[in-house]
Amino acid sequence: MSDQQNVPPQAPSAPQAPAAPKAPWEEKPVTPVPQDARDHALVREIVAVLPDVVLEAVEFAGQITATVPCARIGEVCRTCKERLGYSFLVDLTAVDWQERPQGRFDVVYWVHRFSDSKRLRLKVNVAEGVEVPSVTGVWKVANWMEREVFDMFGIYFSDHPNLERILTWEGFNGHPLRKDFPIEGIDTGAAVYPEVYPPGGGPVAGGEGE
Amino acid sequence: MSFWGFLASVLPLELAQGLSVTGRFFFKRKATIQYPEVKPVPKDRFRGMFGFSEERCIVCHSCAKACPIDIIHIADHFEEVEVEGKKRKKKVLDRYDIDVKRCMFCGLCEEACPTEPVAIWLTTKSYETAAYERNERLYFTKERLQSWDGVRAYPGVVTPAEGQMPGDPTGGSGEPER
Amino acid sequence: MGNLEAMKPFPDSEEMEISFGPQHPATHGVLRVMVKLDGERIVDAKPVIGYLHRGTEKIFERETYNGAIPHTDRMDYTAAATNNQGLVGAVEKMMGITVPPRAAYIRMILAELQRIASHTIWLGTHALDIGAQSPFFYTFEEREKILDLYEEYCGARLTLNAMRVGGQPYDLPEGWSGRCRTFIDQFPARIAEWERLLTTNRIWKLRTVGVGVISAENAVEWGLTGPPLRGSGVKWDIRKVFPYDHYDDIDFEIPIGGNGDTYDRYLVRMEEMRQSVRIVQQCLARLPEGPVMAKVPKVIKPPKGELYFSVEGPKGELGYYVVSEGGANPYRLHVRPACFINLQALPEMVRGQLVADLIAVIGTLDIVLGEIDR
Amino acid sequence: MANPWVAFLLVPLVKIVVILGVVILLAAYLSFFERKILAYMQIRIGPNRVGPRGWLQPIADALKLFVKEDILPSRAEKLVYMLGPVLVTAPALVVFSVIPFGTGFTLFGAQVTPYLTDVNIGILFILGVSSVGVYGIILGGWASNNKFSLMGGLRSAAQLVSYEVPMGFSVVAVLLMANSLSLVKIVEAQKSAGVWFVFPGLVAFFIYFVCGVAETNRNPFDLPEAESELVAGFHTEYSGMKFAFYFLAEYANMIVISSIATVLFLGGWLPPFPSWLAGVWASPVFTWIPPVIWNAGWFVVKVFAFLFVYIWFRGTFPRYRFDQLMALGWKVFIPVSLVNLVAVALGVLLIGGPR
Repeated sequence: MSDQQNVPPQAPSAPQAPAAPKAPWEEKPVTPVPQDARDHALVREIVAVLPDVVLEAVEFAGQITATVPCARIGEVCRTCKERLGYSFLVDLTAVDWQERPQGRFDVVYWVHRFSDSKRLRLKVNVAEGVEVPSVTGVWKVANWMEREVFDMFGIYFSDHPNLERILTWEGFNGHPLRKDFPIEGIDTGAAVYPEVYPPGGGPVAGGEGE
Repeated sequence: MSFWGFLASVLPLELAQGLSVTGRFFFKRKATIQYPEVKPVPKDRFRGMFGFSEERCIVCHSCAKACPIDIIHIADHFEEVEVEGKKRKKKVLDRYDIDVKRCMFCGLCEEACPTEPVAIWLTTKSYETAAYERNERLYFTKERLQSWDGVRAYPGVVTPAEGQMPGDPTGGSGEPER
Repeated sequence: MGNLEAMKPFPDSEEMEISFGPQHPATHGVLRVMVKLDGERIVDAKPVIGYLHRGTEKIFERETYNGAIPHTDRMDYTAAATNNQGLVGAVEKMMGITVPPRAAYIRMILAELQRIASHTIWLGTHALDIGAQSPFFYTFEEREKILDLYEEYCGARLTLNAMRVGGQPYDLPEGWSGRCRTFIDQFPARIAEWERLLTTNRIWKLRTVGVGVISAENAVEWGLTGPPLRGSGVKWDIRKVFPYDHYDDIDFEIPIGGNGDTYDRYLVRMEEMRQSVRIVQQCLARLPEGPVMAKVPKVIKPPKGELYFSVEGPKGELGYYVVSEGGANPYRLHVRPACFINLQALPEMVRGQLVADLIAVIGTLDIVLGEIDR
Repeated sequence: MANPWVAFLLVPLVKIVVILGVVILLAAYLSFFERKILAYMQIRIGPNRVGPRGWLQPIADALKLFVKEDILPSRAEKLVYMLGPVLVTAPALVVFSVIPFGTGFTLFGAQVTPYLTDVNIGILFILGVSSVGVYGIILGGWASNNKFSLMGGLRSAAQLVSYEVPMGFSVVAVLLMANSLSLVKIVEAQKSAGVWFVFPGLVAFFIYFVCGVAETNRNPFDLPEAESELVAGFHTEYSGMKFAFYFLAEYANMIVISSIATVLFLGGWLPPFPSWLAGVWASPVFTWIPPVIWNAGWFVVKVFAFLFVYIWFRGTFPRYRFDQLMALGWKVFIPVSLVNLVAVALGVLLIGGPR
């Protein structure tokens, strides 16, 4: 239960617990703080196999994040799966840090090991236009996840068997989850009855959305 | 599982057993509610059509901020009011519009309302807001919010037009219990 | 579709491409499956999704954390309570909030009722897909009772918005637990009734046994979670592995199947409903008194950091990946949709089977397009 | 009856009109009964808005379908597309000409039979004519130029071909017992035998009934129009009156299959246990009923019992898969019906003794 390490202990479920000290839910919550996790057992495991891949390791709320170089993610994932037993890719997604100098995107892999139910988050920094090695060869499940990341962020994955848009349509202009994509959406040319319902919502002329 | 499998292979009567189930349902009480004649009774916390009270509203914009889809549009101005001999500035509501056609009836505006009792609430039990034209008819200004023009009130619900409902956000009085 | 050119077989094959959906009675919404058929046999199937894409993850970025909860309702709209539970759980864990036990128990009750409700929909539609009409109505009757309980608790039937960061917005209404218990106590008899109709039925077994088989290794490889994974024999449930709320205090079993076929997944889900009944019974029995809301700041501002939190939704592991910059809005809120990932295995499961099996497999995956497309 | 032309033309014409009218009305109302019965099995009420308790619903449906726009797919084979519903409806109605609803009776001094005609190869006529109906389904499915329709048509063709055979064999078993192909004679044979053929021919009856369900494309064999798989199967593209014809034909076929089953196995217009309970049926409690009503009443009751079971099946069972349907037909029903045929033949031979 690595997930639960930094969380305050669960309240006893007994209803009439003596309430002499304040119950944890009445106190100000103790927020977890990120800690360096280079010495964490999970990170050490990776380092033992691939000594120079972990650039940074952070523990937050019991969850380990290991940042690895972008070019080696395929290798790291294969090692994780084949030698460390992380047979299950839980999630794969990306985060857009628009103004960050060292690579705009984070691609985040969240892997799971069944033997002791440990989870590990791998992260790579990707600059715009840089191709990330695809992990579809490692886990089949990564296929659609990478397509979704491609669709939503415009991150290209090399060696992906079928890198197409998945949620938006082919020819959609832009990548919606990028921070510079306007939140109100773009004009895709798919307006419905623009002559009947002018853009802007309610019928109050000029009075909408202030 | 294997037990059931075994049983099924031994007794070829499972089709008749299925027929007996549907056959028994044939005589059961029916679940249909004849809607326009019989209306299902919403529960007390049912999040139905909006109720709004202008006199309770303190124009704090909390509801508009809490609204996840920004459908509450508020505009106000300050007015000099004389309260107990002192001149005070008071916010006066110019516009309080709710674009009900986009509303998802989450109730966050009601939770955000700081007045006691709340000035905007959803538990009025009335749900018959259907309209033939959505942009005009489902766009509720503060006058329409209080008069409920275009909303069929649930039987027993006091509409804001027929007098306010101080302290009783459900708006109802003596609803039939289900 | 519909023109003679398209109907001509491919030059050197007898294959026909056919588009199932997006408007099709059995695709549970707007799923489109491009199926390549050789006669009735499926050569290849390619799911096409995105017809219901609403940009939920983008919308999350402009919402406050509590304001995002109603949007989660609309992802898997048959299981709003577990969706809420995942999001509030993630934010609470990020902020280190301990939920009052009463609130946690209420959450568990709501979530398990939701699991039952979701599985009843699944059973009804799955049976309808396979051709049995009546279970659809029987299951929906029971589901209505759950929705009535929800309506009484939070005022909504489908899109509940019934949880907040830090606890529950409302306490249980007067007499609610009694009514809930009444429902829960009569429910196993109803499950037995449905099982009498289907479990031993030879047509049902013909249609489900050996259909859509996926081995345990393949299921893990394809990232299946929830009943599809358990149906293949992997004993894995977030409620047991990473217990949230107070699931570690509750005694329940994880049903697993052996063959990974549609029939096993059916049995797993039926048993899961019984286990949910057990959980609700235990929760109602130990429901503690006390507040339902922890002391939380008025504006929810999790610290800078990133966190993944998952709950066992009715469809599988429903995860929320929250990236916070310390502000009132999430910087990024990603959802790991169980249906999206489960659906990916569809071609693997139907290849070489018949058209009718495609329908059965779509039904057994229990997909909800609202969650797939978000 | 002075003028022989009256008996030759007018009487059959009247009969045709009456039978057609009753059958079409019955088919329409069968859809109403089906919806009601299904609804009651599914804890619903069913149609109850049109007319008192919904009794005018079929009329409203028919009116709606009449005035509905008749869509012709632009790429359809127009002639065949329009021929489909006709080809499927006409045989379903023609079959009723040989079904005996009762024995002859005297009306205004003339001998009237409550059926159009008694062909001496009646059952052969029925099997032959009703097989034509499948062409309507195949052609309609093909001409729609829709892949779902095409698949529905193909399924229907395969299904009908497979199930016609065991059905024929089970009918032959009855023919052996009755020693006649005429439907009237078959009923009379049951009367003289004193027992409905369902008891000596239980296996044949079961096979006939299941095959009948398959022949009419009803659940659990409703693959040609499997809603969840093929949208609406062969009639996906049909609308308006053409759709109504398919609809009518389906229900008329149900009535046909039930009527034939009644005639072949349940003694047609005979009351239950005609010889054992002969005393009961001859008692004054029943004899006041005019024989024509009495006979037709029994006939209708039996047909409706069949139809109820049809609908009950639909409310209960899942649908077979295509290959399972074929396997059931070829691997189970055909061998069983063949063995049954031999058994029945032997039985007839042994019981009947040397002639």
